[in-house]
Amino acid sequence: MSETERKNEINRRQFLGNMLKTACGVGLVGMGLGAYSKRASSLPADYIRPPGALPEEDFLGACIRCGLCVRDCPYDILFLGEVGDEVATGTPYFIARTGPCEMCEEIPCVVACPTNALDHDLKDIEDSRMGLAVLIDQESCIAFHGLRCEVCFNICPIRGRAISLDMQHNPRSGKHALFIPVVHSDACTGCGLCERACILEEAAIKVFPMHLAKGELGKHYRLGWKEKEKAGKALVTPDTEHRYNLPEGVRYDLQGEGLIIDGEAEETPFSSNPLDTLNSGFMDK
Amino acid sequence: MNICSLIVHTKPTQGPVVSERLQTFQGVEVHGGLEEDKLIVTVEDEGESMSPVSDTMNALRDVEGVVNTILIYHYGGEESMEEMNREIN
Amino acid sequence: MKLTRRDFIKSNAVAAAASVAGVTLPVSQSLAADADDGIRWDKAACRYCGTGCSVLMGVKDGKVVASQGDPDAPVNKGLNCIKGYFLPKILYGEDRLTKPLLRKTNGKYDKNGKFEEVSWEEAFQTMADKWVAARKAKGPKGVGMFGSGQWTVWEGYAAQKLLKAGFRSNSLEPNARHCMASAVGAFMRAFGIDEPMGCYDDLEHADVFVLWGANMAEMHPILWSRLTDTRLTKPGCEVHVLSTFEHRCYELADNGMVFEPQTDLAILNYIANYIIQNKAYNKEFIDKHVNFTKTPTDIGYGLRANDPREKAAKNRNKGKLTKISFEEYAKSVEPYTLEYTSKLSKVPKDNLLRLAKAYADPNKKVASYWTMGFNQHTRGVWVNGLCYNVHLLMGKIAEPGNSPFSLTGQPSACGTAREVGTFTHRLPADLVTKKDAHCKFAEKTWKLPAGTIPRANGKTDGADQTDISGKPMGKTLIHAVAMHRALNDGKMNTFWVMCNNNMQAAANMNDESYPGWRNPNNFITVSDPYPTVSAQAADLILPTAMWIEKEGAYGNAERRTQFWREQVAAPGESKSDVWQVMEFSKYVKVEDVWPADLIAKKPEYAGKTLYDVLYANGTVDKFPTKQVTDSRGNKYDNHESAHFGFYVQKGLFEEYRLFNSAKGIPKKGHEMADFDTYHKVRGLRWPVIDGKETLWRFREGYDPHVAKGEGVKFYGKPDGKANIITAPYEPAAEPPDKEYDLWLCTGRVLEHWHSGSMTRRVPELYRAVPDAVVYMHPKDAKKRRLRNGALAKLTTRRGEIVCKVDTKGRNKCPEGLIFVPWFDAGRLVNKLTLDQTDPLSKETDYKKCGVKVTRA
Amino acid sequence: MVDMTTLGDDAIAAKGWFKSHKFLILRRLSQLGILALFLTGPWFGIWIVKGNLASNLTLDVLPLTDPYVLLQASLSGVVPETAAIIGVAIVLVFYYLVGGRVYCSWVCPVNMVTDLAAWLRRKLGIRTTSQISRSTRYWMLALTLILPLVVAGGIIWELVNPVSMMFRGIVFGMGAAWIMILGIFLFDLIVAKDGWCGHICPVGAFYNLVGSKSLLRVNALDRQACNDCMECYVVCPEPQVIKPALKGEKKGLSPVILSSDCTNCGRCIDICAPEVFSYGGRHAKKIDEYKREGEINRGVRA
Repeated sequence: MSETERKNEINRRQFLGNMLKTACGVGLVGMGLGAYSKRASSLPADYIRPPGALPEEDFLGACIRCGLCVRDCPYDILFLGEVGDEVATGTPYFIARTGPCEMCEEIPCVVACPTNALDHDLKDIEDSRMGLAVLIDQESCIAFHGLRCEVCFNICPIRGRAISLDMQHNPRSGKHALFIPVVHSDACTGCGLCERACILEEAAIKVFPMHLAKGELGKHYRLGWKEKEKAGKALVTPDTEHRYNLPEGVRYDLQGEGLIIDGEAEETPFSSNPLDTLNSGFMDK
Repeated sequence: MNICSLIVHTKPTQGPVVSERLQTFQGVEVHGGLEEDKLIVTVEDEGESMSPVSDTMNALRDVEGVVNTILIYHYGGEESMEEMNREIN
Repeated sequence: MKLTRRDFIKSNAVAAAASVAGVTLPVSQSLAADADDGIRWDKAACRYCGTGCSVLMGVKDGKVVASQGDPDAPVNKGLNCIKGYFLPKILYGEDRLTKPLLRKTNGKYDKNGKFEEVSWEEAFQTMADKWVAARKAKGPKGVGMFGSGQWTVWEGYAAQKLLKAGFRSNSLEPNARHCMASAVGAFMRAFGIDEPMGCYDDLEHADVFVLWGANMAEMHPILWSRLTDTRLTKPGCEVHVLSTFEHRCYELADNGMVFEPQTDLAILNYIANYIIQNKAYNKEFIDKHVNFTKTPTDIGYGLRANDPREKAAKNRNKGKLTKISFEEYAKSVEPYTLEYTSKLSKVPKDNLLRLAKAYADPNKKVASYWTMGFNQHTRGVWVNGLCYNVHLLMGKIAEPGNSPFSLTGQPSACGTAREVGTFTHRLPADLVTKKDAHCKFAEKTWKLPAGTIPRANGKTDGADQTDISGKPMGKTLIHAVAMHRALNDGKMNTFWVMCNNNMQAAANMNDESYPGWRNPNNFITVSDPYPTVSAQAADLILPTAMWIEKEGAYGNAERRTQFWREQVAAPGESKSDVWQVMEFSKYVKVEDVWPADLIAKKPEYAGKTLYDVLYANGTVDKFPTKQVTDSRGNKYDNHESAHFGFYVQKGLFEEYRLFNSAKGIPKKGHEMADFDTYHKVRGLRWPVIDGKETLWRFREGYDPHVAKGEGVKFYGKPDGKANIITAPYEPAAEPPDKEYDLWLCTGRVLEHWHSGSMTRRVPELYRAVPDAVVYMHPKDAKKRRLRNGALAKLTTRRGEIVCKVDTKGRNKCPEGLIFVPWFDAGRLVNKLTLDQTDPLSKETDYKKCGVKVTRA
Repeated sequence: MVDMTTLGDDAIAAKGWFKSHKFLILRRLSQLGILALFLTGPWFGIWIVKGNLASNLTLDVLPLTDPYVLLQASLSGVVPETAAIIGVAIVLVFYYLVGGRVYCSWVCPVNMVTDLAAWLRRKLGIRTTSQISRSTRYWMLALTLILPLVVAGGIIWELVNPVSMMFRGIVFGMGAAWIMILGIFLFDLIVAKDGWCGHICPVGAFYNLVGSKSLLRVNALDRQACNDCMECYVVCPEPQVIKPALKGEKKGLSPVILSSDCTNCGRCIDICAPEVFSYGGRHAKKIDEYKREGEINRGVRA
């Protein structure tokens, strides 16, 4: 091996060695980045994406961190994640408690997005699903104690559909009703207006990203009565008529109240309201 | 300055009645145990004007409905009244 | 928590013994005593609406640090609405006024000067000079005071004496004139005695609820909660809701109806007609307990006399009843067929029929509830009466569940404004200045010379009353809206507004209120805890101790009188209204305001101040100052007693009781318990006789004034019979036209109380509902190129405001009508409203005028 | 060895201070000006350009999008909006014309940081530098483009990219991004000369490729005038690009700096007392050569 050859050999070795070193280094960086991205892309519970945001994984791919949505939000509620925030750097979010989405009809943030990270197919703000409001603390929510608050219900922009009031008897007072706010995921956009409005020191109703807020029924299971309602009839052969051994004056209503023991009030052809009789004209026609 | 705590065993179901009787003594407080018929009682003296703690404790034994008394805790300090009544937090 | 070394050792000793004995001690005994240690709890009536919830206020180190609904209160059982939840915070707004402020330039009062801090002495001296001068120059209507249904009972009573006896002026009105006057008018006309015959227990006993222009869901939240519970738990219970727009009550409605404004008159006549046509009426009841009458029609709209609508009215302001027969009555409602009424009101026939049937069904107990929809109505007295007609026809009245019930908006609209009678025409306990005998009774009770109190017509014993002005007294009555007009015209020169925010609340701010207050000849005093719109427009601002910063009493809508003790001291130099009224009276001498011949009748009053005559009169100052305590030995301050040297509140209340509970009073039926009793109970519903309260009036067994065997007796009337008063549908004063093409209706929201001067200072409530919006139908919005959230300009013939459009919110307006709440000092909707009133009750109609909406 | 204390003195003596700092000043104006365009909105409410370097909208009309970021996004499976594609096209054409790494020297805010580090290095006489291959940046580029393909979670590089981070930080709020910037500064100052921009930054590498055939280039047409002061090598962030053009006459190499590593920063033009360097087209020749070849004379000297 000549001097030059040896020199070339050394150079080649050196070159290969260097290259390997670089590749290893870069590879390590890559692994680090991959690992970091896992942590950095875990969206914390109180960081809510703007309307139309793709599912988080896709969103992180699609969002180029330009901040145009931030700029076009007329209520200035959107922020870009900064290094140190618990949200992917440069990606937009809002915090419902301090600045919820005001649900602009023209959805300027989506229009501004150059990459469809905020889905341009979202035309009606009421179709957006930024997250889901969850009445997370029923112990603190004063509605559950019978106080007349309903601030969340009143402020909800999807009036009556995203949050409804379930009226119940208040067994403690005995004569008042409870007006329990109930969130419906089929209508709630996760705008967070309810969370901001909640008058407690720490909100009892909170908006969470969908994956945190929503449970999922086992894929195999159907709710029988809903399926029947959907189909409009029984899914299997309808039940046949049942007959029973019963004493006099006792009936049995299979689908209804079960055993019926007829009381004193025998059935008559007259309504309990005499006006019905008076107004119905003669019965013999 | 003496503070004692004792358990006062009462006749069955007489906890509440006995408790009322005990509380007529100066410096005696009942803190609980009425249902268990084992009263948790403190006795304290507040200076010369009152009878010594030991006398009070003896007297408690003679109260109607009391079965037995057990001394659990005794504190005897030399502090002045002001010191004892100063707020510590 | 405070802990001494002794406590510490003792708790160690206890813990040791407990652990040996195996006994679990209650938490409060252990060292870990909770943070509520050292809080003094005491009861109070909620500061806001007429429901009268009781609350417990927790005070520590002189500050309210905690609150809770009173679990033992029969009304609310520990519950609160969202406003009640934040009660402590209304005391601690950052901008509380703490010193009297007078407009000054170069150290002297100047109408156009800037507000400067002054002493109470300077404030009252300046005020007294103005008041005495105005009283002398302009007669009894030259001065005026505008009080409140939020005054405590004795504040209203003290003011009543100051104006009517001291200044010999009937220019005293409460803001309840804007709120309850129509209800009062109808009670007096139908029953001869004020306030509902039923009580809140009707909410559990009725089978059918009918809401007439009452958004109970938001305005009486706790009562609504009770109504809802009955609807949920009582089989067959149904709820009918009527309004000019859909509000939160429709969420519960079985039969929700939206009617064209003003056609409630027709709907009620239709129901009466239906009952008569179907012979469903209770003949026995009618024969025994009812007279049929009619009222003059075409009575105008309470506008200024030169308004063309007033000139066109045939029977302007007339209300004298004429007896008619049942047949004549039946004929008068005959035109109101289902067909006609449905067409006029735009309510589908089925709904109307269902409503009529509910009333006509003898087996169903019906409770009707109403508030401002009926009362703020240019035919408010009529429409209140038409509702009584229906109940009286069926005999569905004055028994559990069968109840026409006028709800009040303010915490003491009943207790103070109505029962103490702080209206221009009233004296305590349903007495009136129209009646010489009533005035004489009051003069005797108050130890005044006969003829002191100005009669409505200025005559006593048929002769003119003499006046300090040297002229005859003349007609003396002047109602709230007329006061603003008189200020505007320069006929009234001093005006004292207390415990309300009338610049924001009164209708037609641009044309009447503001120019009236800022008229250079006028001197306006506003007493308020906060710098309200009224304070901004005043010349002198007096800082006020509010609510539980003084001992107080409120009377709620079910006749329940509730007391509270002073819980905390007011900040700075703030003083309670009763202090202000009484202290001010020291600055006026009898000679300043009474003519010599009147003083001559009581020479011992010569040279005295009004304070000596009215309050240091041997009755009011009868009870010496004493340490106020509760049954648990807690001590409470009483700044008024400390200042005046006698138990002010007790003296005033006990003198007031001479009107309603003493022997030989002119009008029975308002009896109350003694002062000390009320401090012990969670309120009592009057009449209270022999310590027993009355739940349902006019009904034997329930009402001690109805003798055995009488069954039902409307004892407010001499013959014991109630009046059915027929009245037709008449159109509103300013219906929409081509230019102003929408109806404007104003009102409240759950989260804010009245003008928002308290609730808008609670950050949480402000965050929940920051600004007033205009609720409108999406189609109406679209036509005007507006959408939800856009800024709209609202214009009427009187002014314009700008606010955000809400087409999706809690109130769903029909096409052709918009609703704007009035709580927002930043959007003064009363720049838009018309100062129209019911000509009979003089109550403003805030619910109906023409408005135009455009893009802002 | 070049004397660091007298670096640039010759040029100042020959051309005056301004002319010997002309392109440096212009570059700073460009970098700061671009930042200013983005900042008038949030600071003064005058909205000229919205967004940041990743994507922006000028006067609500002109969209510009960073092709590198969009490429990463596309690789993670995103179909961009038309506006973004137009934006990318405009940007690509621009850098194709003026040289890809014009981005680095005239636009990128990190350049100011690394230039400062380089200047301090010279002032402090720090000569130690660790051996990092200049090709590292291509590895990095490859890595950043592969990551979106293999790791879920999209544009991973943008989580840490100091270039976009710094700009976004200034326009939208810095957070802890200043630590990153400081890191780069210290890295360049202590660890490696021109370490970040010249060796590691994949953004630079990307633009390097974009502008590999760019039209605008720096040339050394007057290379005969070179007095071998070596100062251009000292100030150049990519000094390896100079030699072929400046000293390649004998080998028959073009006097145009053809290496796409060149950032077109113009510091060599500034620093050169004999005015060897100038901007020119890719095929720039000396005027007399044009004449010789019968070409029409065009303005070639920048």
